[in-house]
Amino acid sequence: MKDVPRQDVRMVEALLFAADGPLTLDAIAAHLPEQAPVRALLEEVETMYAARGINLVRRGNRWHFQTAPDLFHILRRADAAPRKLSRAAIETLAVIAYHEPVTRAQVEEIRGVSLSKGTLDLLMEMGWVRPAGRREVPGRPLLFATTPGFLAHFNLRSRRDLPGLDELRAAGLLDPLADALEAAREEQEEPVLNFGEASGPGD
Amino acid sequence: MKDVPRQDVRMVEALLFAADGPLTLDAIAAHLPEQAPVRALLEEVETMYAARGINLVRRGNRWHFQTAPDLFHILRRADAAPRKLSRAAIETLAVIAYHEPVTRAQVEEIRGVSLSKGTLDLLMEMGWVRPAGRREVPGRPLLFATTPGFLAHFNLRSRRDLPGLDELRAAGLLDPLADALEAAREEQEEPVLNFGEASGPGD
Amino acid sequence: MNDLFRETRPAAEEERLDLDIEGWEGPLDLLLDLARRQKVDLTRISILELTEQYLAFIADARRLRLELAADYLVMAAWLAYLKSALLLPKSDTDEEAEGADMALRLHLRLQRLEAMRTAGAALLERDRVGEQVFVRGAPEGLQQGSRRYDCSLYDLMRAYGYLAGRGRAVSYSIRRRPVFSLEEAIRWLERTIGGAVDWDRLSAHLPRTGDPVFRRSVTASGFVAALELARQGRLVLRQRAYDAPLEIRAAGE
Repeated sequence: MKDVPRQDVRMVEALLFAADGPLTLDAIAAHLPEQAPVRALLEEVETMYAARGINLVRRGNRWHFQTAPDLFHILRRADAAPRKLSRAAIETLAVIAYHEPVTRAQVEEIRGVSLSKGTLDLLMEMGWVRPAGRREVPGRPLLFATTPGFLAHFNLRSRRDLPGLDELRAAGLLDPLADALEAAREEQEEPVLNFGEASGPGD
Repeated sequence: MKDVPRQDVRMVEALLFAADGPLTLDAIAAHLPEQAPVRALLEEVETMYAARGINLVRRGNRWHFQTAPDLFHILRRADAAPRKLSRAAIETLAVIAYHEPVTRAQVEEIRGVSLSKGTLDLLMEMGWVRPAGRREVPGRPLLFATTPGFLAHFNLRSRRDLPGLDELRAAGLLDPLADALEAAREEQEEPVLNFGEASGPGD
Repeated sequence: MNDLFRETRPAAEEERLDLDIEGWEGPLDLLLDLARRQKVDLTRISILELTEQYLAFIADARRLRLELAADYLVMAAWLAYLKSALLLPKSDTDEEAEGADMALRLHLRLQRLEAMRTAGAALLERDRVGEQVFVRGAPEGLQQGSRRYDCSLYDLMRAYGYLAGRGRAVSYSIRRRPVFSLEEAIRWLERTIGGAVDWDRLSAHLPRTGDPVFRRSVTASGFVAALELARQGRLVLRQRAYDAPLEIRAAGE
């Protein structure tokens, strides 16, 4: 591999690497100089990579790179890419981080919706949230707080490093306008004023 | 390339190839057999691919494969217009990158205008800028710094690779304004500045 | 000053100062642009000339009645002061020293802005991922222990910003106050005045209320409604003495 590879081989490598999915001969040819011997090039690259950790493989009439099948065990391939945390989970985590320690009821009050059981469980399973004692009020509800793992994951030295409301607003992350409009629309139905006819001037 | 590559090299290739993003040494080591000389392996793979259509590159303390820069003309999709960044966003990013960590007020002082809401928001959304603690002065303003994603996107091995960093530093252009003023006052004898003698009233 | 301004401007079309104030991001940006037009190294720039150019620009903009943001005018005032300090006869006065210091400060700020602008441009020139170089298009992904879920600090901040913003919207919402509109007041007066030819207090023709806020609205709208109807010649209005109650009657005769 020390010898300098030919330019057309380099192009095929780069194309297949950057592609969103397997490519047909025609799709590859469209990016290469005219008259490039696409099939021969592909076979050349296929041979070159045959023993490596990455292989060029053909599926139907499409080609793509994939990791060598025998290395499957070290990749421990996930069934799916890391999933995005649900909005409920992110919001719950945010409320806990900003207000900790908080009870479940407080989280629900701030978010305005009830919290499904799975959400807190998930955050605890991820190691970002932990139970942190009980509030000494009737019912002694459990309190929740963030963990050192939470700080580590978000690269924070302490919770005080979280941006405050003014800073969120300054960064454009606190925009109540849309919600204010929505709230105003909801109020619209209420009768504006009720006077007059019923209490005429006769009295 | 005909000779059979060593198994640990193959593993490194496969790992970096399969990864969703740049990997740290630790993340790579976690998938390799214990005692694997991760750094040496990475450097070996880096050399191996240096002339190919795919290169192994280091960004901060993370490594990833990317296509060779000289091949961009065959890879760029015709329809993909480069995302245009506003001048405010570019300058703000530059100020943060060259001075990090900085407060919002410092960015505003250098740019001479207040930072509009969307700018930091956008830079954070792009994954290039992050909150990085607070400055321990009254008001404890939030500090901002760049991310590993910034290094990766701009193809920088480390912050030391920022274009012109050494020259700017040597010229004192990254020092706080107050320090620069102090230094310049001391040099006052030297005719650094031309206050406009040419059009002064004396002549 | 305008003459000087034109003198220092080369006549070539693209060199002409475009009087579009939107083109600059604040006064410092404009100053840097003017400094570049001096076509010398920024370290040799004439601060006095720069000051005069800026003041001329502002004067032109005002002459053309362009909207000028306050910070442009603040900078103009500052530069006018700087100019007078620089023009003082050379002596060891405090003013002269202060002028030199102000000029130095401006000079350093321009250099810094210029440096960051150049640095930003240099960053964009690099081989950027997704522009000149590409990462793998369809990675299989690695399973990494506990990181099955992805959430960045940005996601967290945005979520909290959303929640907090919602709370804030409620506290900022404007409560609807009871109001007696002008239209209602006119309708009310028209109905109650009928054909009444006797003088009567205006307030007797308006709705009564125990709500002090609403009463203020009734008084104001009732008064304006009475004026409007008087203007239309439909009622007559009088006030016997200063501070006496307003009286109305239908404009019969």
